[in-house]
Amino acid sequence: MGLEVKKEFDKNKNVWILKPMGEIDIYTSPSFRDILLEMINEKSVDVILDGEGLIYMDSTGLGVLISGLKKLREKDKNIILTNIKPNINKLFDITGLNKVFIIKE
Amino acid sequence: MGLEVKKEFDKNKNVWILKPMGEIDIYTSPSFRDILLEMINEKSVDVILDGEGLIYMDSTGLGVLISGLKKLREKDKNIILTNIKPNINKLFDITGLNKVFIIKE
Amino acid sequence: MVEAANQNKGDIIKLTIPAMAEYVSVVRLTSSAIASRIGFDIEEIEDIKVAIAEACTMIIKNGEKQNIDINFEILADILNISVQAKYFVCQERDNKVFDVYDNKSLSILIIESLMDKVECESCDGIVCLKMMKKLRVDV
Amino acid sequence: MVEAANQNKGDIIKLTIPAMAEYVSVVRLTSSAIASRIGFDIEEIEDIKVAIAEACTMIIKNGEKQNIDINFEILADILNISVQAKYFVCQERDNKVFDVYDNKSLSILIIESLMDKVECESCDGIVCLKMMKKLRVDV
Ligand SMILES: Nc1ncnc2c1ncn2[C@@H]1O[C@H](COP(=O)(O)OP(=O)(O)O)[C@@H](O)[C@H]1O
Ligand SMILES: Nc1ncnc2c1ncn2[C@@H]1O[C@H](COP(=O)(O)OP(=O)(O)O)[C@@H](O)[C@H]1O
Repeated sequence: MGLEVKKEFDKNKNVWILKPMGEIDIYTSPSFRDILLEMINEKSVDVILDGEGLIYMDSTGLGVLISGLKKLREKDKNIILTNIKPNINKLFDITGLNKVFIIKE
Repeated sequence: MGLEVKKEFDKNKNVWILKPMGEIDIYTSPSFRDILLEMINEKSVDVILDGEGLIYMDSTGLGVLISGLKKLREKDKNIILTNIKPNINKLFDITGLNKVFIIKE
Repeated sequence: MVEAANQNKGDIIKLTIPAMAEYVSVVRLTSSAIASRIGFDIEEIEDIKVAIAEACTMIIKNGEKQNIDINFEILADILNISVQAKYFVCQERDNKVFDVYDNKSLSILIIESLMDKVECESCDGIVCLKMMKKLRVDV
Repeated sequence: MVEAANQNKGDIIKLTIPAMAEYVSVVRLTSSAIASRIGFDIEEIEDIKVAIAEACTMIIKNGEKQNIDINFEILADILNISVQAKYFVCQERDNKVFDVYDNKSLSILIIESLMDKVECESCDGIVCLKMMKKLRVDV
């Protein structure tokens, strides 16, 4: 396993699309953090995280998303999560972070 | 994981068709042995082992096949292996058992 | 179907890894394999895996210069897990999260939600997180 | 792609299981996870998994009343594995198999074919099978 992160700027919708493929855990989250913060620094627009290929995430991954969200909120922007797998969705429910992030089907 | 074994007697061809699904290892091979020997006792005809669903086999599994073959050879019958996955095929090569069993593509 | 029947009460499996981020994936796979062998269902296997990995994550955040010892005790219908290390600062659960950006107890929150019982003990300077998951027996 | 780089030379992972047939699947998954983390390719991961499982199988055939200790030592480009137990009758390789039905060394034959180096040692009544697999470094 490991993590591969695809990112893409959607000009029409003016959003970032972020596709983490694999596992975000304490080993891979530093590089995930670098990518996310770099995107936000480049362009502070909404970030859509497509969870289609994300099979695992731990608390450090949640932490990275929270720090990203903190930065984005300063500019009134958001992180929107889509296609999140049930096991990862469960983490958002447990931690109450489902009320902090926008989670779409 | 574990092991599930499907067996079927093909009347037209007068052969047993044996489909082990899962893993044959030291934990599951006793039940595999029971099934194989019971089949052979019921009808001493050629046994075709279809390895389509067999993802792992260890030395104890090889041992079971060898004891089955030993019984069948007394009646001039054989064990024919088909659809064997490369990792399992490797075991037959290493042990020289590829020359003892009939292995088909 | 040849499957697990836990006649073997009291079996113990031990895993020791260096407290390094890259080995948490090994812990996850070992934990899944054990939980699966014992007969937990897919969601429970995931819960066990996540909880044990979070315990390791808490330890590794305190530095990478020690070992993590994980013990799995397999009882008839219970899996007891202990995760221990010398420099283990166990988070305390914080139920009042006023500021969503300022809570430092994500790991323990997750662990307590997923396991049936969680205790943090300390003896001889070794901190030990004990967790328990019950096997729901179908009739 | 975030992947393994073995800067951490000399890391040791230990796994102890009861010498019981049902736990060999746990050993297989742990071994695969370690080999995969270190950067072995799919066929090598399979080789390592099979070899370690065969060592456990040899031990378990001698009875189920002991523990098996497995040590993984991760060096820069080598994985050293030792498998040990008290009642461990290590097979001897028999190169002259005259009667295909009468060779008793399948496990050791498999292990020696799959690993780069294999030695069987005994000290203080504990028999220890040591195996080594080299990481082929691509340029
Ligand atoms: N329940 C929660 N709701 C919202 N944010 C949280 C919650 N728990 C933790 N956070 C945030 O997640 C980030 C990471 O938390 P955590 O992993 O627990 O601690 P650490 O920052 O020590 O790694 C922190 O910045 C914190 O603000
Ligand atoms: N290289 C080989 N070629 C053919 N048959 C073999 C070979 N090695 C072992 N056998 C047969 O496989 C069976 C199981 O062998 P093994 O698992 O090594 O020993 P045990 O019977 O002690 O479990 C034996 O009956 C033996 O006759």
